[in-house]
Amino acid sequence: MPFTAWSKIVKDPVTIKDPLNREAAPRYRGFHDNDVDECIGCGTCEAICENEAIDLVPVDGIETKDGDSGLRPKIDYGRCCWCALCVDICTTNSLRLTNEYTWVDTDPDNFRFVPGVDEKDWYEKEDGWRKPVPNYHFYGQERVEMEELPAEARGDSFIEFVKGYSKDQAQQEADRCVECGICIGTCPAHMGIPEYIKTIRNDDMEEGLKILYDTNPLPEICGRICTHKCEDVCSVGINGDPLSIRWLKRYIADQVPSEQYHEILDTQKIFKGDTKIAILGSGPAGLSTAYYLSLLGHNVTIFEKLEKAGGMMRYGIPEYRLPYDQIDKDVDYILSLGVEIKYNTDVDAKMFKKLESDFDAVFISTGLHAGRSTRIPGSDHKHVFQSIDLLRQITAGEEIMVPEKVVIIGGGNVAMDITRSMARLQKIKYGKVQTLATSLESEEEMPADREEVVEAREEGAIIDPGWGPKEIEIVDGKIKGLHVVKVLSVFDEDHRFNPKFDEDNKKFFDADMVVESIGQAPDLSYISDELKEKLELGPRGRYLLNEYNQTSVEWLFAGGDIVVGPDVIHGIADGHKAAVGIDNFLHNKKK
Amino acid sequence: MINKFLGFEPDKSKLPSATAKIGADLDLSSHKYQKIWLGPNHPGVTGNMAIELTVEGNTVVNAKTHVGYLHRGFEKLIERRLYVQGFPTSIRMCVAEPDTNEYLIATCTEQLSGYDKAVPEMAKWLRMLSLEMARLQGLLRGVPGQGGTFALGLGVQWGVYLRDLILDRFEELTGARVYHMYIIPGGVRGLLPDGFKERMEDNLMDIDDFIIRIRKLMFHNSVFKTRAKGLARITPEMVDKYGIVGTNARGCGVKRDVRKDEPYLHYDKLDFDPPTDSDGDIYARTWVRWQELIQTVDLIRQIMAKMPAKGDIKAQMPNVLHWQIPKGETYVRLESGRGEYGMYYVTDGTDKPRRVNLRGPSYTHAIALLEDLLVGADVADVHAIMVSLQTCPPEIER
Amino acid sequence: MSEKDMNYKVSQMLKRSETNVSNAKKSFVRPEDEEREVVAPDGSIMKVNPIYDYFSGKRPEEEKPKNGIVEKFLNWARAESIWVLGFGTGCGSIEIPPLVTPRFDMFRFGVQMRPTPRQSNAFIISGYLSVKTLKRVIRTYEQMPSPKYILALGSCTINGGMYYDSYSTINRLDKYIPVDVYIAGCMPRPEALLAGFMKLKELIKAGKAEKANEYARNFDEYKANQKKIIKDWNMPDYNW
Amino acid sequence: MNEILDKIKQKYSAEDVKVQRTGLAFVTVNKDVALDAVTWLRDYEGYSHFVMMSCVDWIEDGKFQLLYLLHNPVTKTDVGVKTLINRDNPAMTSGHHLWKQVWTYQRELKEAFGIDFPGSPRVDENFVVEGWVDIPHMRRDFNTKEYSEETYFPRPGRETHDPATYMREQLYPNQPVTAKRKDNDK
Amino acid sequence: MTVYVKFGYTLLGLLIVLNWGFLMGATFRKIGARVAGRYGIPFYQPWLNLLKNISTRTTITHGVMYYIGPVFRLTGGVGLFLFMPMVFTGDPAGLWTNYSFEGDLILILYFQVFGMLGMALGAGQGGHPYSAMGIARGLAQHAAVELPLTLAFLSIAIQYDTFSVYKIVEAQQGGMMNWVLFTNPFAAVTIILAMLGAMGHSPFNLVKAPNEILIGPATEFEGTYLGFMQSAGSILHVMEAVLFMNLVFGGATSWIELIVKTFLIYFWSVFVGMVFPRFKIEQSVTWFFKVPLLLGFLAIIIYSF
Repeated sequence: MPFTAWSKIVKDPVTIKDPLNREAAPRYRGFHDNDVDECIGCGTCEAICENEAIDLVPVDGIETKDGDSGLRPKIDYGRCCWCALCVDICTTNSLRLTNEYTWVDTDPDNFRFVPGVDEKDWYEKEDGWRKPVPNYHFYGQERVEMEELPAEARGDSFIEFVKGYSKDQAQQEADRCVECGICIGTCPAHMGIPEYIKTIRNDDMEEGLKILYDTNPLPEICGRICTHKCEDVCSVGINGDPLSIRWLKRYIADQVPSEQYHEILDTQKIFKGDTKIAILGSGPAGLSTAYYLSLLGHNVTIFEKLEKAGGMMRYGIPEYRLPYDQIDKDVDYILSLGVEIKYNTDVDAKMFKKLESDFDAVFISTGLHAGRSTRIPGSDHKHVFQSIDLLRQITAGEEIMVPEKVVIIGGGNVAMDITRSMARLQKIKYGKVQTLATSLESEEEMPADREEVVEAREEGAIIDPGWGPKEIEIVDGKIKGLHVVKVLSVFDEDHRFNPKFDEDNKKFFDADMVVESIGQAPDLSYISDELKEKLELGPRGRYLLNEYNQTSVEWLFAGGDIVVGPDVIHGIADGHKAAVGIDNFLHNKKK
Repeated sequence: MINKFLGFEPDKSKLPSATAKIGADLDLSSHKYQKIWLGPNHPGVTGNMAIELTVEGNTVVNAKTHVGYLHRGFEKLIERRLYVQGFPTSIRMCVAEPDTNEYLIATCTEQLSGYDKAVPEMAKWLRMLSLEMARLQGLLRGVPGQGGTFALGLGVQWGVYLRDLILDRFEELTGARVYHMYIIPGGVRGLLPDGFKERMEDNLMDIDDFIIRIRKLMFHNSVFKTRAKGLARITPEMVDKYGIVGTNARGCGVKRDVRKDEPYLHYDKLDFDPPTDSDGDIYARTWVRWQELIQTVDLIRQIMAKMPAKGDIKAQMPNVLHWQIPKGETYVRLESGRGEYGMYYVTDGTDKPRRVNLRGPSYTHAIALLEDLLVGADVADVHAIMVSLQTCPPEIER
Repeated sequence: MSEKDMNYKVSQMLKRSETNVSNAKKSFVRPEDEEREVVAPDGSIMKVNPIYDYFSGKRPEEEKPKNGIVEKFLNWARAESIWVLGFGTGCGSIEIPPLVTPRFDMFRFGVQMRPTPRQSNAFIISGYLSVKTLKRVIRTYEQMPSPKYILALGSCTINGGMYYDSYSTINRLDKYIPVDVYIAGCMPRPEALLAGFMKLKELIKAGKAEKANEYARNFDEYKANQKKIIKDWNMPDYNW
Repeated sequence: MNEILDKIKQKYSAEDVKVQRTGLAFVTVNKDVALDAVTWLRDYEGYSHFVMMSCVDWIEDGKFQLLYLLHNPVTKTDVGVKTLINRDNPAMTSGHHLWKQVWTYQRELKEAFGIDFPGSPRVDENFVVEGWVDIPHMRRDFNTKEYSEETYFPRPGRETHDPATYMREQLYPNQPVTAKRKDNDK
Repeated sequence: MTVYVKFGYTLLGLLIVLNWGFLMGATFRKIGARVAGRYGIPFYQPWLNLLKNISTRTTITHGVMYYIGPVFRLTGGVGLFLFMPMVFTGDPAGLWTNYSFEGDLILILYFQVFGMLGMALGAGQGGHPYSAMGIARGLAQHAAVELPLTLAFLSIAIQYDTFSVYKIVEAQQGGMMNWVLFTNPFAAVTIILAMLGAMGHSPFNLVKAPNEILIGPATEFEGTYLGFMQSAGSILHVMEAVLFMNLVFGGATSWIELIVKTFLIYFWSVFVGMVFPRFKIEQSVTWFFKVPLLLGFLAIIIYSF
């Protein structure tokens, strides 16, 4: 009987008493909140938003720095559909949705806000939609492992041990890129990283090479030994492994044989004017300047002190990391653009003066080729070497002393290079490794790349950081070893170099030979005093440069390690800037 | 012409003539007929559509369905969106039971990209759960809603209340009330929250009580019988002719149910038999839906009992921002509360689909079938007939 | 509209798209509805315009509120008795049934649904509006007696929402009809909708919900916007 | 399934036969015989359920691809009969006599793609859009976003920044972006 | 007692009836809401609705009859009230007997149709096809209701040999067993069944069904007109209940009794209406022409011979 329905009249209403303050479910997708300190403004939320509801806007109080664009998402609630794809893809997990859902307003223009910045009353709500866990990712979290020779196989030779990606691997790795562009801003050369990664996905290597050469004429070299500041800030790396941008760059360059370069980059024939430019040093900065100046139609002459071009890339970096044929590939291409190079030409002050009159402009990039000494007692012994000299000698094929035990002082990449080179040489000679590297900085503070340290240890070298060298003990004219004391701190409160030692905590490293690798210095003896006076000095004793790397003497440009570094990519960026600067300078002069 | 290619002659006597007009050709200036519009602003119309009726007194002599009031051009919009962006758009193609769209677009992309085997087990069960919950909430509106068309508002009040409880469970599981956006290419977007099964069971008990009450209120009600019996009868012969699917077909004894015919997900692991009735009128269709209500409650219980306790919810897929699917095309169907619901999906190798075409059951039910069923009906029955066919305008015009 | 008329319209349409004369004057008015001159029985010539009868062509006028306390009292009554038109224009209308059923029960707040525009004074624009519906919405809105209020639900009415790039739906509702209260969400929950009603009540009680007068004041502007997108403008400029 | 595909290949010289998954196959036949094939499948092979009719715009080939998707309720299999028609002045034989709902699809296709089906009832009536004066809206060359922006004026006041560009502007102001190459013929 | 005092009391009575009509309407909506499981409107909602309606600024017109329609409807209700004895005090010229006179039963029957006809005119001029359709249905159904109702009235008139409602009430005094309900059960049952149709609740409310047609005759009415119509509706509801109370349930000796009895009588139609869907017009006509008509005839036959 339908009348049974009336039995409901004795039951209480099921209505929600206070619907205006009802809490939504813990997983409810309500209004946005953003942890602005975590957020890096990568813009993946903007990219995935199908409604174009998200804008990236600058926000007061948040500064742009490496790895943080300084932008924050601004959401238009006139567009949003609360699908939370922006939350699910957020690289930093900073974006979330709270379970607040009521927003009533009379002015439609109010429905835009920057979550986490604009005052809203729902930020304190804990509940709401977050990225589901576990195993819920919109892009690969793990880096495609690069195949490397195992430590046993590589330890006794100088062949390149990083094998490079196969096509599948490269595409898989390239697929992880979210194309945010944080890396572009951080890279000194502002390479179009997402763009060339895209060409890998599309398997269009020619396009990729073009993009590489737009900003970087040394892709083979950079693809191997770049200090990859881009990877440090990679947004994918915040909750997972960063993209291996360096290996992907190398992949592109590796795929294209050098014969095709001219054709792909359309440089079979290039315009040459009548301007002449001298470049001192054929390191990355010099080569880069030469490349871009050639493209701009200038006649370039490089003066190189050593036998071969490449500078520190060739003479500073061991072959197992950067094979010489790959350097040749890049260098030869640049030289083939009509760049004249004079090897074994040491430019002194007299010659430098001549350059001034012979050439329209001069670019100096002579690098840091003078090693710094610790100046501790015993450091003037003949078996105490500078790492930079040793590395140069190894490259030049000269015989060097390979003792049974060696101690290296220094914690930078160069120290690791010499450590690993010495380890290899020891392995070849003695079949075992007795190399020890020590540094002032503790394990965490060591400036060397982490992988360098790990690989060095794999190869048998001992890395024992956190010790300050005190004295090299010399017995009977022979080195016995190195006395060290424990370092308490390297930098003081103002982040200035000011090491403090714990004198009671001592250690002694046995050694037949000590290598100092605590930094390098430029050798600018070719600059005459007269000129020096004209040059304005900036802070920390460096020459003041404008944004085109032009010194206060307008025909003189500088770049590379003598300006900032030591770093390949900075050198390349300097070269690029200087090339544009020189071009502008000459163009104005002509007028 | 045909003989040349075939060597056979199609039986043309079965067919209407090629120049047949749809609908009657009436002389409106004869003053015998009046034209009235039902909708779009009319409480009796489901959603936002209109029926242009030509009436002779109280009897409909011609009906034309007008749609497009909800047209948003989804199919065009999805062509502009990445594969992963398709699902928030697609679910809005039908507001009454949106999860079906999520499933379809996810499955189409999975099939064409070859990831359909990679969908984790847990995700499949959760997909099934959300689909059945969607069916349940649809039926909780639909079954008493048929009474509502005859002004039996009480059942609607109870039904919508219970539907709201199911929406609360949806909210817990998926994070949203109506547009759940839960099924995503590769899997789903969340595990069952703690205590979900217990709360669901509570609601299902309420629904059990409701099922008995609604039976007394509607199916034992003489006035309801008087009005619903014999009205808008569908015969089995009409089923293929009009492309009738789902409960409308089962109401006249044609047992078609995609869940049984081509089991997707894990429907082959569940124990159920789609209900049928033989009359084919509104009463029979409502009766079938009422039985389906019982069955859906049972299916949800089965799913919750059989599903694994935990597992992965999403397959490892390529980066969604530049996921490209090679050229191909597919058609995926499922059984929605209204019947066969399908999606034709064409990809061309780029990161966006080439063409997405939705086949909603209302497309045939609410135009060709409704227009024919309305002829000869009373004006007062138009709304009831429309609802009994489970018309859902947004899936017609998309 | 009969089949013949449809055919005529479509042929007109196709002709235009073929020749691609977008600037030419378009007419969607049926031939019998066009403005023309007819000869009266007495032989005189008179102009007729079937679409515009006397009242339809009349502009809406501003209706000034009454003075002081009277208006306040009436506003209180208006605020506590909001009659909503039952016209589900978009997907947000799916959240109307929960509101009139036990779970949320908006009757207790004095909000009720009415089936005809003549008897309602609040209009819920439940989300996106296709141009085809907008035409009906304008007609319906103009038929509602003043004072009338509009609640706009969801992103779609604010800036296009999900359908910002759709050729069929409008982006900003306030260009075509004045809106009193916006409720964010896609779609807003019933609770948010109730909060919207509370806000509307506040506005009415404060005497700030005078958008119907705003519509009358800026009538030409609104009409221009409406006519810009409704290409087949075959109705009177104002429907009372 | 394969049997039917073989037959259809033989009878109607179907090309491009592709089994998408178990129980679903697509074939392409000549425009002249497409409806014959559909009729044959319906009357002789039991494909009595008309699932849908659809169209894909292959604008780069200058073709419209029409699809008639048929379902056999007994064997639970689907055959999609496809045919390519020219994109200029597209027209196709009407199939409204085969199933009752076909004319609706044809009416939609006429509106959305501009494909004519002479003789199909109400084919010229508006379906979903009203007062449409642009090119048919489902064609690939119709840009919906452009149309929307021109017609419906999105709310102004929005601006976005590209992280890479913005960072460069902030961190390295005034820095040249790239060296413009000088060409030979200058 | 002067004419003016009488008139004053009539106005007071009308006010009571109007307010009781509003309150009763709200109460029944609350009861209905309770069965559905919710709270429903506040008790004071009808007054607010009235206020709101008459404060509507826009007034539109479709012509003179459009104005007059709601007035007719109100007249129907007020007419019913004017000639209906409300509270039985034993004095035929009592203050609450209004203008009841010999033969007012016939006038009351007329006034029942009067409102509907007025609506028909007004709605017809409103021009909306749904109005016309609704009013056509309403008149058809009203005719079907009136027939058994008139037969039952006749039967009662024959029973007490009078057409005066006052006298019928008077004859029923002195205990429950004197009520027509027990003295003339056939007529009483006829009235109780036909009452469902007269009250206009489900299953006999196709006239103003929002689903089947828009809202029937009232489609085009707004603002003040609608306020008028609502007030008239409230008065009509109470007065119909008072009529049936007077004819079948022994009238009322005080306002309290009147309120209780009308409430219960009205509740009967709600009790049925809540759980039944509505009939189509031909179905409801058929229904009235079956059992109620038969019983009506029986009631006449029994008292005629």
